[in-house]
Amino acid sequence: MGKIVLSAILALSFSTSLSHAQSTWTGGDDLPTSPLACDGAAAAAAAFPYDGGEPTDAPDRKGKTLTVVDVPKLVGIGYFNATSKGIADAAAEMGTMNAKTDGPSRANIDDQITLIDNYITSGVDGILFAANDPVAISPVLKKALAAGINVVGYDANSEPDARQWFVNQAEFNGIAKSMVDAMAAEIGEDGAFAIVTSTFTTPNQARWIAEMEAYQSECYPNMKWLETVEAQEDNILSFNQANTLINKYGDEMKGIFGMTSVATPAAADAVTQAGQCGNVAVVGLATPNAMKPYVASDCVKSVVLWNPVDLGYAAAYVLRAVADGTLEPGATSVEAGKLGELQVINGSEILLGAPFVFTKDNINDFDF
Amino acid sequence: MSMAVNLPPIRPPTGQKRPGLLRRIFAEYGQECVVLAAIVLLFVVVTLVNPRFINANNLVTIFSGNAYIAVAAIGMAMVIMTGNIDVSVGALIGVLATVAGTLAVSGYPIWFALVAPIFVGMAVNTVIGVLVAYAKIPSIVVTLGALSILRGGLISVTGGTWISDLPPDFLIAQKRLLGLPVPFLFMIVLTIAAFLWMRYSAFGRSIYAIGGNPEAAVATGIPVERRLVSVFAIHGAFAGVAAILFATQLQVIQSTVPPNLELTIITATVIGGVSILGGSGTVIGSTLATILFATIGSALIFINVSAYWLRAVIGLLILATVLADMLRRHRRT
Amino acid sequence: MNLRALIRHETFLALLLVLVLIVLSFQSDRFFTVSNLLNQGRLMTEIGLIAIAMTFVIATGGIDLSVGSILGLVAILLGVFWQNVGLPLPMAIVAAIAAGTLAGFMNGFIITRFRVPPLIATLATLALYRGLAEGISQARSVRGYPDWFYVLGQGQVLGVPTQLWILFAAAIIAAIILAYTRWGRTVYAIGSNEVASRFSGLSVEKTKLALYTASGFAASLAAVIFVSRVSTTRSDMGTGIELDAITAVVLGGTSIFGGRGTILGTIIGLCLIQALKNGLSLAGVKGDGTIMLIGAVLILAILVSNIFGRSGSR
Amino acid sequence: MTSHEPFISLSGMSKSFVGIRVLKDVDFDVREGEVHALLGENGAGKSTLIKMMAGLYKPDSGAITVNGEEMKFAATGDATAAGIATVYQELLLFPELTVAENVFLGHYPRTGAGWIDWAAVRARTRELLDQLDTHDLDVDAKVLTLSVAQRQRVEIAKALSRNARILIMDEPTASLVESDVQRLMQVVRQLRERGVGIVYVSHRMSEIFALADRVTVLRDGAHVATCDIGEVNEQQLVSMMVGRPIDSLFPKAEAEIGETVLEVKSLNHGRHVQDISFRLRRGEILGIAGLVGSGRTELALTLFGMTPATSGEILMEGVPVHIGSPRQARDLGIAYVPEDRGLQGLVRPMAIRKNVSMATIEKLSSGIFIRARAEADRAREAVRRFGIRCRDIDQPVSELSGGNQQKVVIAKWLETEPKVLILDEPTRGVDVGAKAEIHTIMGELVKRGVAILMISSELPEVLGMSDRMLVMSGGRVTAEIDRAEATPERVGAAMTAHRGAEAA
Repeated sequence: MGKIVLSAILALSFSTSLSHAQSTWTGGDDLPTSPLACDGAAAAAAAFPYDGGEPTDAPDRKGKTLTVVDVPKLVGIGYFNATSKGIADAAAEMGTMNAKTDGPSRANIDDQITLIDNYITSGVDGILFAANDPVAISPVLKKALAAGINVVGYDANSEPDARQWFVNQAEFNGIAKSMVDAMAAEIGEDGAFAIVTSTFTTPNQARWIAEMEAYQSECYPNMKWLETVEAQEDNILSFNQANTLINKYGDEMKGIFGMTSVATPAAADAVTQAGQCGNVAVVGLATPNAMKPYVASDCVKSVVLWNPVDLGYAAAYVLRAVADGTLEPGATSVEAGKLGELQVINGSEILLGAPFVFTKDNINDFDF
Repeated sequence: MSMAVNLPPIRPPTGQKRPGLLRRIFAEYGQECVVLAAIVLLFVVVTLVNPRFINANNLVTIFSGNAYIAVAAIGMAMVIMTGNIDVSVGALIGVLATVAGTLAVSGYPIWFALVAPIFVGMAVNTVIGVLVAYAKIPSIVVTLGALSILRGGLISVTGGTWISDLPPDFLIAQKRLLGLPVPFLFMIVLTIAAFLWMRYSAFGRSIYAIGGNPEAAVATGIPVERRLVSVFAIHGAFAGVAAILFATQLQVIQSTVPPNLELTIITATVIGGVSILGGSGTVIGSTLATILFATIGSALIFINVSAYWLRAVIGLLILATVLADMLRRHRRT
Repeated sequence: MNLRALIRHETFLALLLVLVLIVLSFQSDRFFTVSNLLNQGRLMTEIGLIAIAMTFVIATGGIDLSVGSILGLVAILLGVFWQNVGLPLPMAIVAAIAAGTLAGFMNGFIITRFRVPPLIATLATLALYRGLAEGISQARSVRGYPDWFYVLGQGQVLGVPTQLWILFAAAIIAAIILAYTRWGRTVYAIGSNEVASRFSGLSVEKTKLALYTASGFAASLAAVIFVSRVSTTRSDMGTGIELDAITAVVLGGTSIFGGRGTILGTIIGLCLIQALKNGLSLAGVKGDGTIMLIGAVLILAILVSNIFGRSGSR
Repeated sequence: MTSHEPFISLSGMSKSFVGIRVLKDVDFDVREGEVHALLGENGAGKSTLIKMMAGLYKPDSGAITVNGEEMKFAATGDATAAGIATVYQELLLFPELTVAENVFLGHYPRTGAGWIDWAAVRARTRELLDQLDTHDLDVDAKVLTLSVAQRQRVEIAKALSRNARILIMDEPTASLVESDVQRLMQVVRQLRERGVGIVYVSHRMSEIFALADRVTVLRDGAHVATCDIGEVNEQQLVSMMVGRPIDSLFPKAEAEIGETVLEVKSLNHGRHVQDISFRLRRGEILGIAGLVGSGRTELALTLFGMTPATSGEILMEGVPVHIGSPRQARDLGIAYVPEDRGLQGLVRPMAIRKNVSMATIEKLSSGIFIRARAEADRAREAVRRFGIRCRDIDQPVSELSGGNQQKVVIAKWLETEPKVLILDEPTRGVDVGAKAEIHTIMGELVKRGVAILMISSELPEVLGMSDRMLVMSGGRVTAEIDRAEATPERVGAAMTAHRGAEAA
């Protein structure tokens, strides 16, 4: 018993001392942040030279039917079902692409690498990927390039030279701006908020949070950043964590950011069940299907997300263009079917467009 | 609690001196006491740091938010008491939650959507139980295999879609009865019912007997194989109830396997004092341990433990509980 | 009887492996090629190293669930020692491996000194070590290692992936130790009857302590190879690898109750799983179908070997 | 009370395992109110016969008739229903459950609602225990806290709770001390008075002659004879069992007693080893007598390093030594053949070869590698020397009979060439033939100068084999008696003495 008391006290003192040192967000990686201007004026687009890779001895694939594999971070979640659907739509439209989606059942870097490796061996023409880790995935992608396979990323990038092009759904700083702006609009420029994310090591989430902090401290210095909690990809845990935040801060907390498709609906549900709709705003990244009940009940005003179906669709078109040789290093735009002309940014990235904001009016038009 | 049932033996036989009630409880339910003490201690300390910790809403979060884990741990406790283990239960709960949600939105009556997972859970675990009891494959092997099959199967079939538009009456975990959240009531009622059943029914006692001495159980005429299958089936039924609580907590269901759920459930069970060597422990311990985990999780947020160190602190607390129990046992012998 | 049952399981498993290889090569002509097989070897090295140590641990009737967390912790420490502490990389590697080995020693210490059942002890350290990895890393990953370091995980020696040599060496050494030395004999004796082993003057506690330490060491070595293979460190590395390793060991015929098992069996089990993963993928079966099949194979293999084992022994 | 119609009769019972016939056409019957002793060496088929009566094994052929009605026992429940209960040697109780629960497990009295009626369970258990003159047993105690004798009483109560007409007792006295044996025999007589038929399996002749009405002898799975106890004597029974005459039950070999090998001064460990001092000389057999809990086994464990001494001095050949582990004890030349063969003595699933080499594996290795040929040679030599009956040295010891298993344990320890050999209950559960062989081995050892410390619950064995004996009680030595002066009375008195009051 004494041992427990001792360790509990130790744990407590240990933790409180740490909490003082802890400011808001220090996670993510050490990459610099680049917050957008507060008024939304587009920064002058600096022209970057192409920094992507090139496949070695790629056969001429112009106009030929391509065998393509799409390897998302993981299968079995709504988001990547939607990207997969976009890819399938594009493939059907083109008629010259056999695309199939296969991914790990857990968001696990090793399983993903193994899968890609297998597909290199099986001899596909193109690989579409969404990386679980930007660095870890790079060696295997380079191997794919070396085998003459066209490689295009979407959703989550690798190192630039490990793929040819990356379809950027929205730049990190763009998402950050949309999220923080939406929150500020709902809770005012001096409100306090907290964040529920999956894990601190998830790269996209970590980058978004880092950009959000940079943008908020620059543009809304009076907003108060309360804390960030982890909730895995577990919806009940997300729900419990959001509840605990509501209980801890009471009226002090005006808003919750949900950083994943799992955390956002769970946070919205926590707010709903706590009877705090209207008092605590929920802003987050999520797929529309998961958010429909909360948007319908007016508890959540806006859900930020690009359209993942479009993301997959664009990625498929980019791959086609690369294989055909119509998209070459130095190009400034690419034609992507019904999406029209997409811009090239940062040398080897293709921007899908501004993030999409789902509201009560349009959310029922989407099904993913 | 009704007094109609016979109380367990407490009064000493004539002419014999027996140790005090408290001491007896501590001797019999030592681990439960350790866990309870840890919960009380955490409550006291954290409340001193931040009094909001014990506001009513937070108590609901702590006691109700993880109730589905406690319910699943009841079945797990029975399985572990027979000397077996089940690492597939997390995947099973994911599957059953999806079954419940799919039935609810496909126009089946709500009662059916709520009852079906229980029977599906029993059916799946009956197969596992048969493989363990009759084919004599160690339970960890069968359930490792079942884990892969259930997880892979769920992904192939559903692709992890969200199920929304759930009928409001289906969402029983959000409702309250007598002012108390339904998951909490489920947890308390099922824990007490299971405890009493295991203490007062011949079947319940045979679970302890099989775990404590399987050979003797055979010689005493207990149909060990059949009982094992039944225990797994009952465990499946509890997984079904847990899945319903899991599925109806939010207005949407994601048809995936909750990450590491089986480890959480097993950890709660063993920290609660159920011996992995079989034959001893109670479901009260596993429920208390679930509450302890929920308390730790909430407490660490309330006292501003850096989220980065959160899991390390949880690990440390689990280790401390384990060591405290071991020291207690050593002192006793 | 015991020995015969053992041989039977491995023979059966080897036959199954051959069968799987033949079937899969008919499914895809890219499967049974030297480069693909070598590549598969590269991919299974980390699990292989851990499974080899796990075979010893399970043969004593124990289990080590914390290996995945040790792997994550060592990966993080490697990065932190190199980048934040500023040690030269070789020193950082040694220091990180030493720390992981110490983590294994801690497992052994808790298990032998406090008599905590291994399942519970390593369940607790599973949470603790992963938590330490997260706390130390502060969710940062470390990248940009010098090129020579990648030889370990991405390079080749004599046309064979570097780490495959390490796996070969480890497997052969482990097989010899388990089969022909008094240490191996002690492992089996402890797994079959720990009390009698102690009464026979065998160093039960020391052996167990050494095994959990070795398991920590194997996980550490796997961590370094893993980091070298994927060029980065993350605190979530190795999540769930313990179940993969245990699956390979159990499929390989090691009794979960202890006293029985061989390295050969584990290696065959490992190859079988890897062949299925790779071959089915090449044959167009998706990942989720593959894990279902592996689950079924695990149950069926043990079932069949149980049936044969029993009809032979009575 | 004795009726002449048998309550149960078995005729023509046969049973084979993997083609080996372990029981050949055996007839056996039991009447109500008689004690029918079942005799035979280990492997003679006694347990197979018992297990058929209990419904655990199904006979290949033969018929079981109960009360004139032919029965098929498909499961243990059928035998129980027919009024047959068994008290097995390895008591089949549930350690974590209470006494009362153990008695009524599987046939609890129920309340109207179907729940277990705990009040009735406890009351009826109390009643049954009182009938067995066991008033001191707490019905709520967990079985794991009970002594062997108490557990046995629980087993008997369990049998009575099912209204058993026939009670089978498999070596009930094998692990009891003398005083408990007397009490048990009292209980058996009482049961007989109440008309219960008892099948009594034992190796101890004295008990059989004191209790039995009839005796049946089995050998090699076949029925040898059934006769009234008055018609035979001990010699006849023994030769019927082993198929050859046995000269002497306790062949005390004369050996030259040399200088002191082991000297212990004021040794202490916990409650059970207090202030123990004695000397042990080369070629001497020092017997240790005492009740269970007197500290005899604990003393052995302390000398062997399992529970190292907390104070006191141990001298090996005059040199003070520290013994902190069995390994150190072994290296100093101390060997211990433990009390519980299956748990402590042998790794049962392992081959004879590996068990024999277990304590000397370093000696049989070059570096860390085991020299397989040397190991096999040693094992073959041991099999030959001790006459271990086995298929080959790679046969798992679990397949051997009790006596042969014990010989393997002894062989293992003699491989270490010990100076001091501690034998704890060396002949418990060993049949008559093997027992004599083990005694002969002991004789050979002392002739070669080994010093033996022998712990035994069987008083005749201690008296018959020892040169000197220590009697222990309450963790202390209460008497040290020379062979010439040792009488059962004197030793018995010292065994129950308090705190060295009767130190001789």
